[in-house]
Amino acid sequence: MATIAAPARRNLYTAGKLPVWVLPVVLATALVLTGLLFAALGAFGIGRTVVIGAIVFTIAMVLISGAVEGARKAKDRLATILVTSAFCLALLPLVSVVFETLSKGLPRFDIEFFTYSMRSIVGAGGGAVHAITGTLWTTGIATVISVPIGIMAAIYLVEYGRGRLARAITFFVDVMTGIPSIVAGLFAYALFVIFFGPGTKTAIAGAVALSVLMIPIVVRSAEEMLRLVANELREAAYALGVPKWRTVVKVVLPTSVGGLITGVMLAVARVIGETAPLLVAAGFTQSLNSNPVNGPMMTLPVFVFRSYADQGQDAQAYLDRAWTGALTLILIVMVLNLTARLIASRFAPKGR
Amino acid sequence: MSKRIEVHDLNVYYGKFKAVEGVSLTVEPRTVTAFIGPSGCGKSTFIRTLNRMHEVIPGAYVEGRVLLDGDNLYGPGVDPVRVRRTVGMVFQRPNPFPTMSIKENVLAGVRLNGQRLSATASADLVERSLRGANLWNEVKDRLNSPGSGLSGGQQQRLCIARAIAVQPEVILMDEPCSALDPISTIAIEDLIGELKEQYTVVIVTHNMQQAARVSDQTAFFNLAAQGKPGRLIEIGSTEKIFSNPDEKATEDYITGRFG
Amino acid sequence: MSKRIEVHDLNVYYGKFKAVEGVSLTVEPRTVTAFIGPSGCGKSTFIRTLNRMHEVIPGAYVEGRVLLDGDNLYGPGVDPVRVRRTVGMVFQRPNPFPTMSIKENVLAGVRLNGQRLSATASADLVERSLRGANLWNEVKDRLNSPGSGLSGGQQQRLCIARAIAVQPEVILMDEPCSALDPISTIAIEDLIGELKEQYTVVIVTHNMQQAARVSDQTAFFNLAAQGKPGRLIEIGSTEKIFSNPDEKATEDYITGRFG
Amino acid sequence: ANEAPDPGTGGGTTGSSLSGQLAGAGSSAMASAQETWAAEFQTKNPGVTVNYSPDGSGAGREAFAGGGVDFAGSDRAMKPEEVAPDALASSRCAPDSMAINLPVYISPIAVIYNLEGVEELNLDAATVAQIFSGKITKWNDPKIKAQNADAQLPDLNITAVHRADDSGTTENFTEYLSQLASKDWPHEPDGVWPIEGGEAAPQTSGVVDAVTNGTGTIGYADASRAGDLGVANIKVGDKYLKYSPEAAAAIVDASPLDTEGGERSQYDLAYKLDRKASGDVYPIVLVAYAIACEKYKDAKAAELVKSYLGYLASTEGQAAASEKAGAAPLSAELSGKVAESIAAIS
Amino acid sequence: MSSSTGSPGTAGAASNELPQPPGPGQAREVRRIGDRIFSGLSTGSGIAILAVLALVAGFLILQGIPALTSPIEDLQYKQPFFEYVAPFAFGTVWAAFLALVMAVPVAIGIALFISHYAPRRLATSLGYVIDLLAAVPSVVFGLWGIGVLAPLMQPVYRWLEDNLGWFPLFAGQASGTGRTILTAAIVLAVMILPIVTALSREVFLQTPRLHEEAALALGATRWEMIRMAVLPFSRSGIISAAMLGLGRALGETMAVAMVLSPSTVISFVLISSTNPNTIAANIALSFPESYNLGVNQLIATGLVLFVITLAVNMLARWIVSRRKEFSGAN
Ligand SMILES: Nc1ncnc2c1ncn2[C@@H]1O[C@H](COP(=O)(O)OP(=O)(O)OP(=O)(O)O)[C@@H](O)[C@H]1O
Ligand SMILES: Nc1ncnc2c1ncn2[C@@H]1O[C@H](COP(=O)(O)OP(=O)(O)OP(=O)(O)O)[C@@H](O)[C@H]1O
Ligand SMILES: [Mg+2]
Ligand SMILES: [Mg+2]
Ligand SMILES: O=P([O-])([O-])[O-]
Repeated sequence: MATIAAPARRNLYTAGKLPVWVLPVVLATALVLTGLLFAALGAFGIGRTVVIGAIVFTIAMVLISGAVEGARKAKDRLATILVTSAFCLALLPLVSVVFETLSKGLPRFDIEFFTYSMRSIVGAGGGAVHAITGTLWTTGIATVISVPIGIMAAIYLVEYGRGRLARAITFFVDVMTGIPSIVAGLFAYALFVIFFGPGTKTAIAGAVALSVLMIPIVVRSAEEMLRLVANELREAAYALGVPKWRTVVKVVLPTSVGGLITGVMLAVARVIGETAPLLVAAGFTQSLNSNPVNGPMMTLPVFVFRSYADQGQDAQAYLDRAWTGALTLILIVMVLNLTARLIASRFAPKGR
Repeated sequence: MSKRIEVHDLNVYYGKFKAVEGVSLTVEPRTVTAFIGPSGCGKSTFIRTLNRMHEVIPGAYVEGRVLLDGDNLYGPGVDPVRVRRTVGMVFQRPNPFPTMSIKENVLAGVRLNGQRLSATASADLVERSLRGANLWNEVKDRLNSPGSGLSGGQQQRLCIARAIAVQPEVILMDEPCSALDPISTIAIEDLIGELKEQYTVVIVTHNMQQAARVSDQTAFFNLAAQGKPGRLIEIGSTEKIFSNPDEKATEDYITGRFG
Repeated sequence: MSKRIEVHDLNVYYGKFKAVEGVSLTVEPRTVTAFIGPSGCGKSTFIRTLNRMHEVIPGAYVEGRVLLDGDNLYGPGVDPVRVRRTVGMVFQRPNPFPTMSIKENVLAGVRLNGQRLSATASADLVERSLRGANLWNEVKDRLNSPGSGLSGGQQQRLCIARAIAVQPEVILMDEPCSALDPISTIAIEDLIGELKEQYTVVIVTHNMQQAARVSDQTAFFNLAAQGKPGRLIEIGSTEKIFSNPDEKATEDYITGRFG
Repeated sequence: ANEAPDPGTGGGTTGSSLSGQLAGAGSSAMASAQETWAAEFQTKNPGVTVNYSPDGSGAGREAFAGGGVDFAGSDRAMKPEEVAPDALASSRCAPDSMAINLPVYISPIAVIYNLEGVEELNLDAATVAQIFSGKITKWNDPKIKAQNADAQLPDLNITAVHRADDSGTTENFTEYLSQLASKDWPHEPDGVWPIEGGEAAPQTSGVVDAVTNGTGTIGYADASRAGDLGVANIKVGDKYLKYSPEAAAAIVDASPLDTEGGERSQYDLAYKLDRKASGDVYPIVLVAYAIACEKYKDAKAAELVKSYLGYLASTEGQAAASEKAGAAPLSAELSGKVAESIAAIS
Repeated sequence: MSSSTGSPGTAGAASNELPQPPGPGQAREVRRIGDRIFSGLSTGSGIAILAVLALVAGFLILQGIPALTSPIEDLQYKQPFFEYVAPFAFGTVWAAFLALVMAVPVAIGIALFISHYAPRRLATSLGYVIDLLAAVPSVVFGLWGIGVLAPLMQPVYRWLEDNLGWFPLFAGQASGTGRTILTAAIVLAVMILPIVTALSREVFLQTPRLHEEAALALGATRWEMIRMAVLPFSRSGIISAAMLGLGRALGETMAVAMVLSPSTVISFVLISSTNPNTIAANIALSFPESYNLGVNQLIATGLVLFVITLAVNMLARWIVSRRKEFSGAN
């Protein structure tokens, strides 16, 4: 390599560039200074220090960067800081909710909770078998109703749909995502009353209510996923003399199966926590009912809500159960999600 | 296994837009015909009408007749799916099915149609098709690995193997080499030379040298102006088109003195 | 406006995989240098290191030095954003911004600098750049319509116009014609001939004839085996490389007798 | 693990012959009492499942009249026109049967507050009315000070929390205000809070939470849910009285039956509460009714209802509700009357 | 499966491979039975969805009409219907709007962070963590809102009252419990965040590599590249994502019912105890004690909510379609 020292000349492409340590130093300084300032004012608080400190840091960083690196770089830094803080900001409620649920839900996260119903139990003890069973039934049936309809409708939109009908479906699917959940519940309840007489609250009615909420989500996500499948693959299949329906079933669906599963899981997660429609349509019971077409069935969200709303004398026991129910619900969704991811990665297109 | 194609006065439309106008030509069995012409002149559009692949595009339709050994592809009651099984197609960008292994890709045409093959029959078919596409030696040890793991040129040959596995009579290729490097291109050109012993081959290419190298017959397409339909200007033996075309436009195009 | 590029002993890695190894070469200002070589030999990878575009790919990094009139692009404190303003790039597939009009596309790079251009100045720049890219006459009546409405060749020239609007010193082109038809290709080739009067041009191409037609200097890349890094085999004046290369591999490749 | 043994496996140890499902719906104030009763009753009769759905009194009455449930729980009695056979055409009652209201749940309503450093708070009806109508806005208001000479009342805004939903608790609370502080509370008693604006929270739990989590808050809620919150002493006569079950139950005995508005069954025990009754009577009381048919279409349903309601009106049932749900047990006299009415159900 | 649809050939000399020209009267369009069944099924599913929606709408209209046509004195809530529903409609839109204003920028930020800022490996797991928020049931958000968020907001509201009281949004007495419309909107924002994030993230990730590289090659910084290539390309996707979030915010029932201190006023004030209720929460609150026409009245408010959703969606479609020719979808 060059042995003679080149005459010192500034590289044309070196913009003013802040060394990496500047950022953490400015951040720490901003936080400490703000903290001290608040302390001096006698109004120290972690929350306000972090918030004001972050603002001070942002302004300082942008100013420093603007001076050293120029306006464009400063803007870039501002964007980076904003994007990153958006992320941290979003983590706060998440962490808070999860922490809350864990810390309040763990005390009753015991064997009894998963082996007992609330039948004939007052005060402490008891469990949520009846509600877990009910949630699995209602969500399960809703999934069985919504997924085929939703995916087939998405197939229609992507593969067949042209003109008015397709546009109408796309539009009204969007509208359907806005049906308030309680209206879905009222609807399902009214529907079943017509056929099965007054007072019929059953898991299947709850499932119908959930389906009304679930179908549009399945359609939307499935549609997105199917559209991602390259047309080249479809053409490849057609050119082999494969009929359209087989192309869809054997090429398009397998190629997008990962995305489809993820979409279905999102939809399940969206409805599994619904309270209002189940309260109206699936009813309330303290006992285990494993018959989805006869008699009211408890579900976890209803269990959580009613445990909270109808606390008895021993209020803590009811609250504990409510939180454990919430924790269980989140865990169920997590397990479903993980399973879905496993299945999805198993089927995902190989290579690339 | 190879058929004559006769096209009579074919117009192709995309909705209201007439993309190709009044094409009549004949392709003899066991020959290679090259379509050349500037971009947008309707080569792709036209070649797709030879196996009704244009119907995949909403709004596209044809007027006129395409005869395959005398059978009109556009006759009433003709099933496009069956047409496509007789007339195979290979595309510009290699498009193996990403969810399938090499072997499954080759068998796709057969399997997707619900036919059951015995293990030996399918192993046989795989080998035969891959050999036919000059790919056997390169992939014989990894038939079960995903097809998308191959290099571009290999993927394109895999697609050819997939196309010949259903034993078509005609093979259409729309710029099969334009995404490939010269080595792979040469491999494919060699392959085309072999394919014509069994199949009727039609190929669209931008590469004049390629057309000259591989084809027996060359058709030159052009369009009068932007927005006007493309037309077949001249068709003839490759030798004649490249040495002594009838039309001035053809000569201009081939010598690069276009416009 | 135009600079010398010197590359010293450059290795390029994708994570752990060494894609290109030990490349050293010099490109003189106001010349056209063509990179040729089989697919996967690292041409694209290498050309992208000339304006640090490889850094866009997660995990990609280089060892070695690239000097632009003596300034090391990989020196400490170098801002890739500045590098890219000096070294422009045109890609294989035309990529005008679909949400912008033709005019906005041309001005896209200039607007970034936060400069406020007066209406006349910007109209001026648009015309100058589009003329520079040989596109002015074709689009002057529809500067406000979307750039994606142009034909492929026009889109590619629009991208060139966009690249030269920021007045770079070097223009890199990665297979700029491979998605285009011959007419558009010729238009671009002509353009390259004009561009070299002002810029240092580096072009990757699969088309040997194109390399022979447009370049002053040709570099041949190759890789020893699949999975091995690509290397620069030979670089020299185009005339010499195409008539009398030093290396056997180069000759084989150029004459199509490869492998 | 706690589920009923399969009927017919011969595992029944209590020898009860009852079996089947009993459906009820209604007042959420009664929810924990019903939970207690159902639990005890199911333990006694393992073949029976009682589902009491605390959907709300109105929903309960609707469900009852519409034939959705066997009995309803309601924090007001059904009106004469509601218990008439015509109105019950689609219910589970026999064609010409009336429905009867049976007071089975009496519970004091506590005025709860959350004010640091204030352990005891005395309030009279007028002050309560002024606080809840927003006329008194500060804790150190002279009117409050006058009644709480010893308390350290801060200069803090009062946030008065009322029920956001239509509720029996509100109806009884506002009835108390309109009877005892009509000058400061000119509104009709109503389940819906009559004043626009102010802090509102849904359900008893919501009110309790709002009061607990707020600063300088006051609200009203079923006394069993007061928990650790401060509970105000309410002026009765010239004393300040803290609620107690006996004081709450006393009011029903001191009140006449409601005879207005039309004909009722002889077994109907709808009361018209007299909150001005003197003595050790806690005036803010909620009385909730079980509503059943005099005669059912289905004899089996009648038997179940009869036996369930019989249990919950019994001393035993009332004691259980008092212990587990904080209700005020019915007096012996009232309990007897209710039992008599239940005996008439068929 | 591959049944030939051709009738026995007349042109015997021709190949037997292709179906022959059929006799007169045969349908021009030949579709195989599998295709017919399959397209029938998928079209049927699409129509079934429309039917379900029509049923829901029909149910709302049928059940809602009595509330609109009956004389006021028969109604449970003795007010002309539109007077009754106006504050709730206002509250619904206002709360959802606030939630959207808070959630969308943050969601775009998170989505960008995951798609363009965070290292790949980290990004996937981060995406998963955010998705997890979507799985938290609304009751839990309700409990969290009451127990954690509302108390946390009390001092903030007092501060706003003291320092920004002159500003109409922060006028009036700050709530002593923190259960204001702003708190409810924050809860809603947190609830719709995951869905908006997930969808935006997907569209961001789909920005063509080509366009991003084009921008970078012009010497754009990362942010400029995002502004130039990513955001314009994703515009319609972001709008759809926001609409989906808005749909959820408009219809959310339990969390609002639990967290909000509702009233029947129309007020923009963010920090007071007196807040407009939302339609969905009002249904949940009032339904238990409604009877006869009261039920119809509530269902009619549901119909109003439905119409609001419809209008919002139409607006969004219109926005998306306005600059269609410049959209990224080419
Ligand atoms: N799907 C379509 N809808 C409408 N017009 C189309 C469509 N595809 C192609 N066209 C138009 O039809 C004409 C012929 O296009 P075609 O793709 O067949 O040309 P080509 O000769 O194959 O060009 P290239 O060499 O670029 O592939 C062009 O004007 C093109 O714009
Ligand atoms: N993003 C990437 N990550 C990992 N490896 C890569 C990546 N891009 C390219 N490679 C590998 O680097 C090597 C060089 O690839 P490159 O694309 O530079 O070749 P090329 O000469 O441009 O080929 P072509 O002519 O097909 O464009 C190849 O082995 C390729 O597989
Ligand atoms: Mg083409
Ligand atoms: Mg390349
Ligand atoms: O019984 P309530 O909850 O309506 O008071």
